[in-house]
Parts: sequence; structure tokens; C-alpha cells
Amino acid sequence: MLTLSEVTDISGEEGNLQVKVLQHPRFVDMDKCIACGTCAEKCPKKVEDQYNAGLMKRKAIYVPYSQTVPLKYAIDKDNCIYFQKGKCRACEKFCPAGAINFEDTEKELDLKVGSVIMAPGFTSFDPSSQDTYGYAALPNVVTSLEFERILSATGPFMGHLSRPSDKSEPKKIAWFQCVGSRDMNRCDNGYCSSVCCMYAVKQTLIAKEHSDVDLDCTVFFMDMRTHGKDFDRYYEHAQEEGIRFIRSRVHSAEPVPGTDDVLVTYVDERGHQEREIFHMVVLSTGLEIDEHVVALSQRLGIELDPYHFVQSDTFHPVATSVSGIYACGAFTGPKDIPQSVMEASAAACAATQPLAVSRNTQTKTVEIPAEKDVTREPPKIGVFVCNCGINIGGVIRVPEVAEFAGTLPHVVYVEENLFTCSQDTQDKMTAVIQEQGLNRVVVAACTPRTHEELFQETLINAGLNKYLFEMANIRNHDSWVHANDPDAATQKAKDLVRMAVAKAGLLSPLHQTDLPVHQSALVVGAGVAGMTAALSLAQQGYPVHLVEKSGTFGGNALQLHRAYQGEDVSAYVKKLTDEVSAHDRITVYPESTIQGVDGFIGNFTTEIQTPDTTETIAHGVAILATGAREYKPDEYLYGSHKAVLTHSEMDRLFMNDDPRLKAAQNVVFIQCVGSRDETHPYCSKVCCTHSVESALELKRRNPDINVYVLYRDMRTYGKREDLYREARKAGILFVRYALQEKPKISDSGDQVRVVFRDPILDRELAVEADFLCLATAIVSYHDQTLAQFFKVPMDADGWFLEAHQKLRPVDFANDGVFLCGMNHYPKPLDESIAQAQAAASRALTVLAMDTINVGGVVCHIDPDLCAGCLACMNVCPYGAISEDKEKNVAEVNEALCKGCGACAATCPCEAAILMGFNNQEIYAQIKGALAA
Amino acid sequence: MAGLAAAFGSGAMTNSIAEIEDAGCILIIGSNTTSCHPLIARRVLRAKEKGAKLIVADPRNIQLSRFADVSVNHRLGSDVALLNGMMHLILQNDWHAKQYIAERTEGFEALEETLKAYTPEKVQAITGVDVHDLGKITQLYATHPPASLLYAMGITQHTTGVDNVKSCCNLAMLCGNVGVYGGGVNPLRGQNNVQGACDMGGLPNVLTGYQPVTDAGVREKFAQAWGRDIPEKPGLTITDMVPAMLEGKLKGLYVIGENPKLSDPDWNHLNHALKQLDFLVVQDLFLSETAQVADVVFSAASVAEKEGTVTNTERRCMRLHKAVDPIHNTLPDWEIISRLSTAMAYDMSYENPEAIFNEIASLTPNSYAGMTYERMGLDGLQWPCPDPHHPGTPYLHKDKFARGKGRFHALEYQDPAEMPDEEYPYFLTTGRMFAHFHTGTMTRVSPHLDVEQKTGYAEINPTDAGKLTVNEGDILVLSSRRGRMEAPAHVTESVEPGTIFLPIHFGENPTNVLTDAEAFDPLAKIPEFKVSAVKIEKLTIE
Amino acid sequence: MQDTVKAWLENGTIDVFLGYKKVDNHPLPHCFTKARLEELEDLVVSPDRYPLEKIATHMTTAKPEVKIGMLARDCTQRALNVLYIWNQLDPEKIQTLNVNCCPSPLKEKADCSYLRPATVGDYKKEKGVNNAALLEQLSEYGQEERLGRWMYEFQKCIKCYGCRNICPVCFCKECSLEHEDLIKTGALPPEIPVFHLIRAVHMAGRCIDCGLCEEACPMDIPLRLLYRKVNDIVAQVFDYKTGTSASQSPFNILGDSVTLEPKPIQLTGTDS
Amino acid sequence: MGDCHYLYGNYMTIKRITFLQELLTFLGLEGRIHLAWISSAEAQKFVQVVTDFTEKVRALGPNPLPTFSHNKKAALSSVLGRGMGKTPGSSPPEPALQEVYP
Repeated sequence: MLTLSEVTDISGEEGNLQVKVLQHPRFVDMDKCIACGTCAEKCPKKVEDQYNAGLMKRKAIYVPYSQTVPLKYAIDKDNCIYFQKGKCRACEKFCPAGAINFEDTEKELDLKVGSVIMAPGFTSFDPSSQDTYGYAALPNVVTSLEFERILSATGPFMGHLSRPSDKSEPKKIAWFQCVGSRDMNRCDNGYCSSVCCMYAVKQTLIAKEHSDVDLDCTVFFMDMRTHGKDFDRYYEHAQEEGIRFIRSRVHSAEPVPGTDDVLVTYVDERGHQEREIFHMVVLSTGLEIDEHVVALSQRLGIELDPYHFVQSDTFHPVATSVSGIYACGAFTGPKDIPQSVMEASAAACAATQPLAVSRNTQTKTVEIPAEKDVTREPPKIGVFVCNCGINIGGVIRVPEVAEFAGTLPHVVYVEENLFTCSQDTQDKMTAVIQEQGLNRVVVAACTPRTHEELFQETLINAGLNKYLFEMANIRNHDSWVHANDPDAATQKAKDLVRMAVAKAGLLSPLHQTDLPVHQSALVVGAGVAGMTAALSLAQQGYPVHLVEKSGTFGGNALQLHRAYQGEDVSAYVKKLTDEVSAHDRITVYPESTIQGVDGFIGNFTTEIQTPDTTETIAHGVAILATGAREYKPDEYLYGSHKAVLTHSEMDRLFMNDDPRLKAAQNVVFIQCVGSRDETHPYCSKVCCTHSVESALELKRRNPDINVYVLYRDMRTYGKREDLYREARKAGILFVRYALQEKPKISDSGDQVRVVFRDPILDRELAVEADFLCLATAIVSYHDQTLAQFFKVPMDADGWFLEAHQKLRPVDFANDGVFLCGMNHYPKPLDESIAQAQAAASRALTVLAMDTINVGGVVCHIDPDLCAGCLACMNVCPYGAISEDKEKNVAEVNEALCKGCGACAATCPCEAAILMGFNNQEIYAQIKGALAA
Repeated sequence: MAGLAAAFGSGAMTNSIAEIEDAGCILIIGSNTTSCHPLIARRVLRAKEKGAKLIVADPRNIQLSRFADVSVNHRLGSDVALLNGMMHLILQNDWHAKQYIAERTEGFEALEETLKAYTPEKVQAITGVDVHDLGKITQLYATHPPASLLYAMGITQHTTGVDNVKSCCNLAMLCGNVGVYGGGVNPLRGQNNVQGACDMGGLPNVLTGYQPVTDAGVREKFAQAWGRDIPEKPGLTITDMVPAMLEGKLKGLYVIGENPKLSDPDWNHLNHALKQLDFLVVQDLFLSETAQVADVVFSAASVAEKEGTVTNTERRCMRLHKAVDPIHNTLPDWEIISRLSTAMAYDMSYENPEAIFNEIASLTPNSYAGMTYERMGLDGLQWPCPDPHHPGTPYLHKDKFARGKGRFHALEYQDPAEMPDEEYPYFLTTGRMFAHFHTGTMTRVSPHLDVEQKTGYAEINPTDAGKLTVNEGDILVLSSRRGRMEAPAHVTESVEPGTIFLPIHFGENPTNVLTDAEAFDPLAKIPEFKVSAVKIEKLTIE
Repeated sequence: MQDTVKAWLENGTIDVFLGYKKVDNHPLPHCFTKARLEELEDLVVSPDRYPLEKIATHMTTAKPEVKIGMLARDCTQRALNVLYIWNQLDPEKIQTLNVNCCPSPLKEKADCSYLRPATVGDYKKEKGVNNAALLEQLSEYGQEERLGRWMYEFQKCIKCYGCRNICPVCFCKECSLEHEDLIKTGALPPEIPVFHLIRAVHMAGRCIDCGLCEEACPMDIPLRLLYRKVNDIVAQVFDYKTGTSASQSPFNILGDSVTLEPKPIQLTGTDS
Repeated sequence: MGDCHYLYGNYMTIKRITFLQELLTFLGLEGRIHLAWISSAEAQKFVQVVTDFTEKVRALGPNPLPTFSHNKKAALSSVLGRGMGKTPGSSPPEPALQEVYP
């Protein structure tokens, strides 16, 4: 990992690129720094803290934030007194590790790589220049990023909701949306930043939670763009919680003389001017590409769009104009976390594809010492108590805790460390374990979530089984939460250590075994997502079975006319289908269905029913890309009047160049048909853009046509906003309607009569429409059978439920099974393709292994205790338990078991034992907790 | 036994177990009934739930103490004083059964005289029982007839064991509670067949049915039946045997179903005595501590492997049915004895246990004469059952005491042989815990019971534990004038401050290292297991 | 009855038959076999009850292929259903000879004419829990009284394990009641209420309200009432009536059917 | 609900906890067990729930059970004594034992 480094140039061809990197000096020796914080404590120079959006000060020697990786200090040369004035060197004087190096210099590095992924992120729009909102002048007008820090427990006010001017708690806060977004007047950011609506809603709710009073939160917005999975529900929840949403672009924010409050002037939807005083205003600032990134892109020849995002096409969402250079995240357009994570995997997939041939050619094997058998030894526990710099030691009396640990049963060695996690401590710990003959190790420090693996590694290096380790979290659970009560915190630390030691004494070594991986994949569904995933895997060298229930490949894309950037969809689908059909590693199964699935990651067997026969195939991973379908409504005269169409039907007319299109005078679009209502309480995401596209297409074909779009919120997010602007410019009329007051349709001969209320004119209008295009919802297939076969969950709307909505967007909880495309949630083609590449990328992580490791923290059923009642089998969420009919006992498949413990909780005989968390260990902890 | 016989003329539980349910008041003294006689405790609780009053007098807090209307913790070995105190108050309040006393008893005047001195204050001074509590228990006992008195080893295992029993008899007769349904004086036997063993002459001075060996007529009858002369001198009690072994007068010992190495007092002393023997034979189910040092071991069949009868604490003689054939080469006790006897030139041959029983019935008038296997059925018969038509006797002394008149014994309180002093400041008492039986030969090999209690322990009051800075599980070193042993501490309120309780079941923590073999009741020869003086130290690792 | 059993044994429908045989005027459980058909003369139905199902479970554990016939009352049928669900017996291998035990008005509440009515004295009425009480009656007591009454009952316990040993639906190889980690050993009464709670929890979805435990309890603890409550809760929470189905266990009922919400913390006492 | 890392683990949990709550209430031990869903992002809620529950348990007073478990002769009568006042239809308390000791 290269920090403080920037790429200056890239040359060469894909597969053989030379990258020039300039590494700036840190002035701190990374090998010596133990991040104790003494240097920063002693440094006399205070600097505005960028991480906390300038709301706090840091020192000239600093770490940006406490979770920084690597956790090593750096000197900010521009602010360092020594560098600027030639005197000081306080840090050097006080550093206990001798890590300061003022002689450190800039380095140039030349790297040879096969491909490059650019993920430079974004910067938040700086509203200083916009004097209407007074950001520069008014202390209590803050950006959303500043507000994020204000809410944060590690922020300037320790998570107490306070406003910057007087640190008082605001009782009334306003959010202004689209600051630096959807704005061609005050800035040139015509795009929608996509994420601000959602983060503003989140901020209102969290601010409300943090507030001691009944906080008044008001959001001023133009369109509420909560189009992500489950986002609309969150928006509705916020409304129920009493958040005020006012549809208005605020006119101005001015000071209220004599106070620090802010006077907000705005015009409401009916055109009345209102003035309201707020204690604080949050500007929901948009996302921009940093000028350095723009400059670098220009140097590298990467084509950017007018907004400086990567110019990518719908079908290659992570490619740039330079071969061998890929992009992901906000660089390709504003987007949220799940989409960024997906794109990151997609970019990994795309970037490794040309390099697949050289996979596993440069691996090194780590030598580890043989594991010592400790099962016959009495416990000899070593306890390492960490000061974590001053993080723990500043509150808890660590020496007292260490002394106490020494009095506990089986504890034979106690040590106090400044930083237990530092490399030198690790080396020392390895030595201590061996010298003292320790067979159990307890570390009282921070959270196992971040550090358990590190310490387990140390155990392995010392020849101990890594499960002979237990952590007591005396930082996050103790010194941080009881910072004001050192006595109680010290007592609690002792309790935590006693519990950990009690459990450690009972720990037994656990073992993992290797199972071979069947290096082929099953892809279910041959739409664009399925075909993209299949092709990606095949091109990376793995055999793929592609199963499609219909006779044709292409899925929903077959019905689409153009992608939002105008690309021809049919041509692309045909090209994709041809490639898939021609690829010798892909076996296609048209008109086939899955009849049964057995097995687990690396070792699935699936029964496929083809038109002629039933085939059983073995595969290591599965990707579900079964798609979704267009909703066919039973309102607005759909199905009974020929002028009423859905989007796909309208696209069909475009593709067939239907003459009726040219003849039409009036066309009306109604948005959210079947979306965001009671039956489908989610946003279908694609329909706004689709309507705008179609409206423009109609205008292109017949500039005199009148097009009306009746909408609730226009959700042309990201760069799609350009289309919306273009449409308005082209004279397409957009009229908002409310869910309570839907447009009324009546039969009017060849036409339909559409009656709706214009909220600005506050009058009812009527249009005799030649076509009424319904932007109908995307609905799921609710494929319960498939879900059961693969043991994957589904949400209430029938979308498959990923393992984690933000961090694992294409994985399932059931290992080895992945998802992509519209069975996850409605999405446009570019996102489907990115997700398909991401799913392929995740699948590759499995396929690239010869074997997988199973076991460890899994359940074990003791056959001597098992009475064969099979209660465990019935509650296992992963289908990991089966019956051994011969012995009449239950047994666990370690590869499927996730260690959730449901079986252990259900077993009446206590035969189901969750390894590492067995009853005896837990009882010991409880007794330890109560022993005080 | 001896005390009951002296007072009533018969040494057995006067009433039946089932009758306890119908008592008006139950006084439990020296019996941890739920632990040791759970099915009798069931009757006690049922009586309680029907409305009976419950008094528990015990040096320890036992499970039944929780259910008692009044429970008192009298000092170890102070039973005579406590009972005398109660009787003092009964007379003072005129609650005694005057007509009953006049018509059915003798010796009242001497008792009355003795009791005068036992004022509540004096009793409180000896027993530690608050004068008000003494008043309450006395009133409950005296005014809720019929009152049933239950006792067990807590009364008998004292140097004054016989006196204790006699005092219980005094109390019961004083209120007219003997010879009535639901009342009586009821010793709870420690084993299923202790009563039967005594009935069968398992005592050094009597033949079956308590026919004295000193009676020439009795000897004649048995001599005729067995074709051998019967010795006219009583034999030795076990308490007498040990000195006899040490003196070399007793050279051979045949132990059947006992484990004296663990059960007898003063472990070191006894071990020494056993070593003096020329020949030791042990007959047992398992290789007990005693069997391990025997010259010959006869392996005996268990209860499930044999036929026969047992006579339980309520004098009920019941049949045993064999469930399984004896395992390996074990034999029922009667067969071992028959074969041994035959080998020793007395040809003893019975067809089956029924034949033996018929012989018992024929030689034991009154109690067993009327019993046959057929009549016993599943429910058994309670002796006395003198003839084939007699229905058995649920309670004794109905209209007349077995000895004619009930005898009051005027008794003075005497201190136990050993009282705590500066050197040995703690009272030690011993007994059973619910999961194990006696020396654990049978119960400690059962996994279920072993889980319940794996090792010995010493119960100590939290106050004492605090003084000694002892925590639950710390090892205590207990020593008396006789020896020393170790046991983990069990800190509990079930013992009072100043008292230590040790269970007797655990060979690795041999409680009887501490007890005194020299202290025993002069008449019954029963050792004073219940009171010794000890000192305690916490074992520390140097 | 005798003829049916005889025919079953002879034609191989069953290998053994579990019923009652009269010995000294006492009906005792007995295993009738083809080898000794003459014993069938003594086959009786009686008010005395033993858990024949439990004997069948033990037999099956030792010899899985044995085909067992048995006398079955209503409670036996419920017990068998539970044992089928918990995979302890195979319905294919069990033949029942149904005995009509109930012309009982109590049948609807799964009560039974064979249960001896509990006699309850004054003291128990005042301090304890009436063995014959209905669940609704207990809800009239306030919190402290409920606690006091149940603890009174539990304190009587002498840890004889009679309730468990007689229970037709107890089948674990090692019983949680004997786990030292769960219940302290060596003391009477056993740790309360943990001892009784553990058994109560294990009875959830299993207890078929046969009342044998209460009959076996030497201390007259109203166990049947306790377990009846347990199954009452199971019926409410899991929508499951124990013993009525031979195929569905309460612990499978999950997913969409869960409409429960965690109860809010009520800072004021629910009762005083 | 439904957000459980282990799929439907929390559905199982809520049923089991509800069961336990009801059972404990039956024995007169209500209010001492509480279940709440708190995600890793809901620190405030966690604090609130823990604080509220701590307060509640404190208000309930010490665990009444040790009184019953320890071999203390006074246990039964003292605790029973308190609750008996409002027994529906209970018999009137017996007059106190007369003081026979002058």
C-alpha cells in the first residue's frame, strides 16, 4: 500500500503498463512509529482539521482520523514550524520510538502493472461562492459534510448536536437540497448528485435521535430522489417521524440581527412567499470531481464528460477511453455506497479479464510453524493489556488491571503494552508465547472486529491454534464510554478481563479442513445481466452453465429501444447473445429450468430440466440473474383502450417505426403506475428516465407533438438529469400530481381524455391524448422455489436479499451464491451490467481457489448426546444439518454452517455445540461477569 | 431401641408412615427428613398442607425448617434439656394428659420433680433456644393432638442417645400421644431393613423378635429347632469389638454389608484395630474400603437379584421380588451363609427364602407368627401379627403398652463427651446428604448420584467463613484430638455459626478421622457421631 | 381385546405388545410376546397408568426394527404424536389398541378421568398452588403472591427426578437437569426456580398433559399446571397445539407468520 | 425485523424470548427480561435501552430468588408473609400464638 502518493503518468499497453508514482515524504518512519500520539500532543502548531471539515483543529503532525490505515503519523510540511521557520523539532524530542525523520525526501517509483483502476472519489461542492445562502458569512449555515462531523461521536462536539456559533443545541434545522447540483446558474453542475436526498433524510432522522428536544427538521427540495432499494420506505418513515418536506428551491438565507439564527425566504408550491427562522441550515452539497483528478485524466488521455466524470457508455460502465485503465465509484458519475461497491467489483472483474492468463503465477507460500498440541496441558494463560496510547491508558489504570489479571486462575504471564497491535509487540508476543509456554492468550485491548485476525496470526506464528485466543474489549466498550469515570472504567476492565480469562481457560483448538472447489459456474437467467456474468467468467477461463427458462436470450433488454445515452440496445443484445453462444466455455440451456440444488460453496450439484432431458451438473458457484418484469396495470383503461400503453409497448412502436407515432398530436405519460403505492411501496427507478427518453424521442420524430409527463417526483438521477433538462427545453410539459389525486382517464373515441390538476396554476386541465403511456412498475417474479433451492432470502417485495445492502451488494448470506440484475431491484442497463460484472468478480474469488477452508466456528453435534430429535435440522437457516439415519443422530455440514447457533439454542439435549462459543465457555463468562 | 424398649416395651416406630399425614402436630427432632427419608417427608408436608402444625428442632437449618410453624436450632447434644424444658412448660400450663398418665404410665412423680429445675431460662442457657420459641413449640406440641414425634440419628448418635430417646418418650406420654392414631414416637430407620435386621436378632443379646438369649426357655426353643445349643451369654456390640480386637481377644471378623472403615468413629483407631485381626471376611456388593483390606471377600447379590423380605421402619414386612438373575458369580446373602455354614460342618440347607421365612414365623411368636408370603402380597404386613388371621398392627400400644405401663424416666441433661474449647473451638457434627447413602458403596458408583455430589465438603456458616477468610470451595483443614482431614468449604446458612457439618459418605475425606470412638452411649453402645470438637484452618499453598 | 392382540402377535403385525398385567391385584406394565401368548389372559385395562410410550422409546433405541403394539388412551396418542415429531418413534412401527378412557366432561381441556383429583388442604390453599387450579385462577394473584406461591411449591422439591423419569416425552440421553453448569448440585431443595424452569422450558411443545409427572411427584408440586401454562404460551406464540399433530413441531413455525414485536420497557411496575 | 445477520435468527429469538417472558411472569418474575432490536448504527438507541432497562431492574429491587435458594429458615415465611394479604378468598390469619412464657 502506497500512501501519500500520486500517479504522475501511465504509459504502455493494456497488460504491460508503466506507472510513475510520486511518493511524498511522511517525515515519520513507518516501521518505528507506534502511533502513541505523543508527538501530536507535544506539537505546538494547530492546524485546521480537514477531516472534520475545518470544525476542529489538529496538529501539524497528525493522523487524519483514528481509524486511519496505516495508523502512522505524518508531518504536514506546509504547517510545520520547523519546516517553515527552522526551529521546534518538539516531535523529534518527545517521540519514544525515534521515528521522526526530517530528512525524509520525495521518491519516484516506477511500477509495472497489467491494468489500472481509477477510484479517485469526489470532493464535496464548495458553496462559498454562493452568497444567497450565506455559507461564507453565516456560522450556522454548514455543509452536509460539516453536519456529518457534527453528528459524529468522533466529531468536534462528540456527537452532541450543537451549532458552530455558540455550541447551543439547535431546535430547528433546515436542509437545502441541490446545492451545487442540478444547477446551471450558480455553478455548472447540471447533473443530479444522486445521494443528497437520501443522506439529508438520514441526517434529519439521526439529528432527531441525537437531539434532547423535539427537533424541528425541514427539508427544502425539488424532487425527492430516494430511488434506491428500500429508500422510499425510509423517506416515508421520516415523514411519519414528523420531518417536514417542503417542495421549494430556497430563495435566500440571511442573518437575523442580534442572533446567530438564519432567516430563510422561500416560495411554496402554490407560489406564496414564506419567511421562517431556523437555528441552523444544512446545505446538501453535491459531488464534484477534484481538479487534480481532472488534470491527471487529461494527462492520461481519459475522456471526461463536460462535468468531468468519466465518459463511459452504458454497456461498458467501468471502462475508460484508455485501454487498460478502468474507473469506478463517483469518478464515473455520482453514486451511493452500494453502487460504488458494485462498481468496484465490476472494475476488478474488467481489469483482471485481460490478465487472467497469468493468474496464480506469482504467489508465495507463507511458512508457518507446526501447531503445538495443547489439549493435554492445563491452561497456561498469557494476558496482554493494552494502553492503546492514551486511548485506554488515559482512562483506565492499566497497571492495576494487569496486576489484577495476574491473580486470576491459570494466568501465568501478564504484560502491559503501549500498543499491543504494533508489529514489534507482535514479534515480542510470539517470543513470549514460546518462551513462557503459553497455551491460551487473552488480549485486553480494542475490538475483535478489527484486531482479532491480527492477534490470531500472531498465535499461528507462535505455533498455537488461532482459536486459543480471546479478546476483552476494554477500549470501545469501556474507556471510550466511561471516559469520565476512571474508577468505574478500571473496575469494568477487570470484569471484562475476568470474563475473558474464564472463557480462555476452556478454549479448545478448532480446526479447519480444505474441500476442493469445482471450478465452474452456474448462471441462472440469460438476460443482459446473466449473459454479462457468464461471459465475464468464461473469458476469465472458467466453464459456465447458462440456464434460461425462455427460448430467447436477452430478457427485458429485448423490449428496450435505446439506453439513456442513446445507445441501440437491440444491437448490443444481439452482439452479447452471439458472443455467449459462440463461447466454447459456455454451455447454454435454453427453455430449461432448475429442478433441484444440493451442496454448498465449491461443491454444488444442480438438476436442470431441459426440453429433452434432465441433466445434473456440478459447479462451484451460482449466479442468480433471473430478472424482473414490467407490471401490467389494471387502471387507467390499460388493456381496454388501444391508446393506453406501457413503456415496453411504446418502445415496440419506436422499434417498428409505427406510423401512428407521427400522427399523434398529444401524448401523455403517467409516472409511478404501480410504483410507490400500497402494493409496491418502492420506486422502480428506471421509469422517469425512460419516460423522458421516450418523450424526447417523440419530439425528435415529430417536433410539433405535445407531450405531457404527469409525475410525482422526477427521478432522473445522476447524469440523467441532462435528459430532463433537455426535455423541458424541448417544450415537454411536466406536471406534478399527488398520490391522493391521480389523473382521471376516460374513453374518448380513438383518444383518451386525461384530466389532471396543475398544482402551480391550481386548476384542473384536460388533454385528449392520442397515446397514454403508463410508466409502470418493475415487479419481481417472487421466485420462492429458486430461493428455496439456493437457500437464499427474499424481501417482502420479492427481491432477493443480498448479504449486506451496502457492503456486500452482490453476495448472498449463503456462500458461493451471488446475484445481479433486476432480481435484486429495478435498475437500468448500465447498473445491471456493472452488477453482473461485480457478481462475476465475486464468483471469481471462489473459483480462483483450488480448495476452500471450512470449519472453525461452526456447530458440532455430539453423537453421544444427540437423541436424534432433529429439532436442529428444522431450525437451521442454512440447511447445514442432516440426519445420519444409520446412527439416528443429526450431523452438521461444516461448509454450510455459518455458526449462528440456532441449533445449539434449540437442542434439548445440549448435543449441538457451537465451537468457540459452547455453553461451558459462555457459562464461564457469565460467572466471570458476576464474580465481582 | 434401648430407650424405646425401656419406656414402652418395644423398640420400634410406634405408628405407621401413612398416619403422619393425619397428625395434628409433628415434632421433628434430629432428622433431616427430606434428605434421608424423603417419602416420610412427603407425609409430613401433606400433613402440613392438611393443617397440621410443624415443629423442627435441629442444630442445622434443614429443608423442612422452611415449612415449620416454628423451627429452633438447639445446640448440639442438648436434646434432653430442650425436651425437659418443653415438659416443664407443659406442666406449668397444665397441658399434660392427667388421666392418661394416671391410668397408663408409671414414674411420673420422679419426672415431675426433675423437671422443676428446667426453667426456660436454664434451657435457653443450655440449648441456646429463645425462651419465647420454646414456649411456642411447647404450645404447638401440647395443644394440637395427636402429636407425632419423628427422630433419627440426630437423637441417637450421642453419648446420651438412650436418654434422648427416653426424653422423647417422656414428652409423648406426657401429652398422651402414645398408642393413638397419628401420634407416637417414631424413630426413622436409616436403612430399608434395619428394623428387619434387629427383628431377626441382629443384636448381640437377642434372638428373633427380641427374645433374650438370657432366657433359658427361648434358648431351648431355638436349640430344638436348629439342633445346636444357643450360647447363653450375649455377644459383643461393635463398639466393644474394637477394643477386643486391639486386646487380641477378637481375632476374626466377618462383615456383611457394612463398611466400618468409613462408618465407624475414629478412623485411625479402627484401622489400627483391623490390622490386629488374624482374619477378616467381607461380604458386599462392591469392593468397599473395608473389603479392600479383607482376607476374603464374598461377592453378594444386590436387591434386584434376590428374593426375600425386608421389614421397614414402620414394622412392615414386605417381599422382595427378583428382577434379574445374579450377575457373574454373586450369590444372595442367604446362600452364602448357608454354604459357609455347611462348609463349617453345620449343614444349613433351605429350599428357598420362603422356607427361611416360614421358620422365622414359627420361631417368632407375636410379631411374625401370623405372616406368610401369600398373606403379604405386594403391600406386606405390619408386626405384631401374632396369628394367621391378624391384620397386622398399624400402631403400637393401643390400649396397653407392650411392657404394661409406659415408663417415665427422670433424666438430667449431660454435656456431650467433648465440648468446644480454646484449642478446638468448633462443634463438628456429621450426617448424610440426600444423594448418597451411608459410606457411598452403592451410591457413589452411580453416575447420576455421583454428579450430584462428587466429593466430601464441610459446611460452614458465612460468619465463620468470613472470620477465616474462607470462600466457597477453599480447602479447609479440620483437626480434632484424633486426627486431621481436608475438605472443600461449602459456605451455607444451613449450619449455625460455630458449627461445622461433614457428610459421611466420602472415603477420600474420611469424616470419622475426627470423631471419637471412646464416646458412646453406655447402654446402646452407639458412638457420638453427632458431636465433636474441631479446629479449622484454611489450606494455603506455600 | 385379547383376541386382537393375539391376532396381531400371531400374524406378525407386531413383535411385542405393551399393556398391563395383573399381579397381586396390582396392574403392572408388561410386555406380551408371541412366545407367551397365554399371559394375554391377564391383560387388563386399569386406572393405574405407566408411560408405555416411554418403554416403547427405550425398546426402539435398543432395537430400531421392533414393531410395537400398545394400549393407548388419549394421552398415549398425544404422546405418540410428539414422539413421532421428535423422531423418537416411527409411526410405521407402532400399532395402538385404543382404550376409551374418557367418558369425561374434562376431555376438551385434555383432562382425564384417570387422574386422581388432588386433595388440597387449608395450608396449601393459603400458601401454595392448588394442583387442580385452572390457569385463569392463577392470573388473579399479584406478582409477589405468584412468586411466593410457586417458590413455596418448588422449595418442597427433593430432586428425585420422578417427574422426568416418568415423563413419556423425555428422551434425551443426558438430561439438562443433571448439568452442573445449569444447576448447582449437592443441595436440597435443588436450585430454584432454575431446576423447574429448565424442565418447564424443555416441556414446551412436548408436554402432552398426561399428568403422570404430578402423580409421580412425592411432594405434590403442581407440575401439570406449570407445564400446561408452558403449552398455553406455545399455543399463543407459536400457534401450535402440542400433541395434536404428528408432523409439525412448533420450532419450525417461523418466517412471515411472526407478527410479534418486542415488548416495550415499562418503567412502572406491572403490579404492586 | 428481518435484518438479522443470520437470516431469520431474530424471528426465532422473539418467539423464544416472548415465551420466556410469559413463563417468568407466570412465576411472578416479570419484567426482568427484555428484548430490543438495535443495529450497530443505533448507538443512541442502545444507550437508551440499556439505561431504561437498568433503571427498571433497579426499581424492581434485588433478585428475590437467593432468599429462596439459600438454606435460610426465615425465607419462606418472610416472603410468603408479604404476599398473602390479598389472597382471593383466603382464610383469616390465625391468631398469634399466645405467649406462654410469662
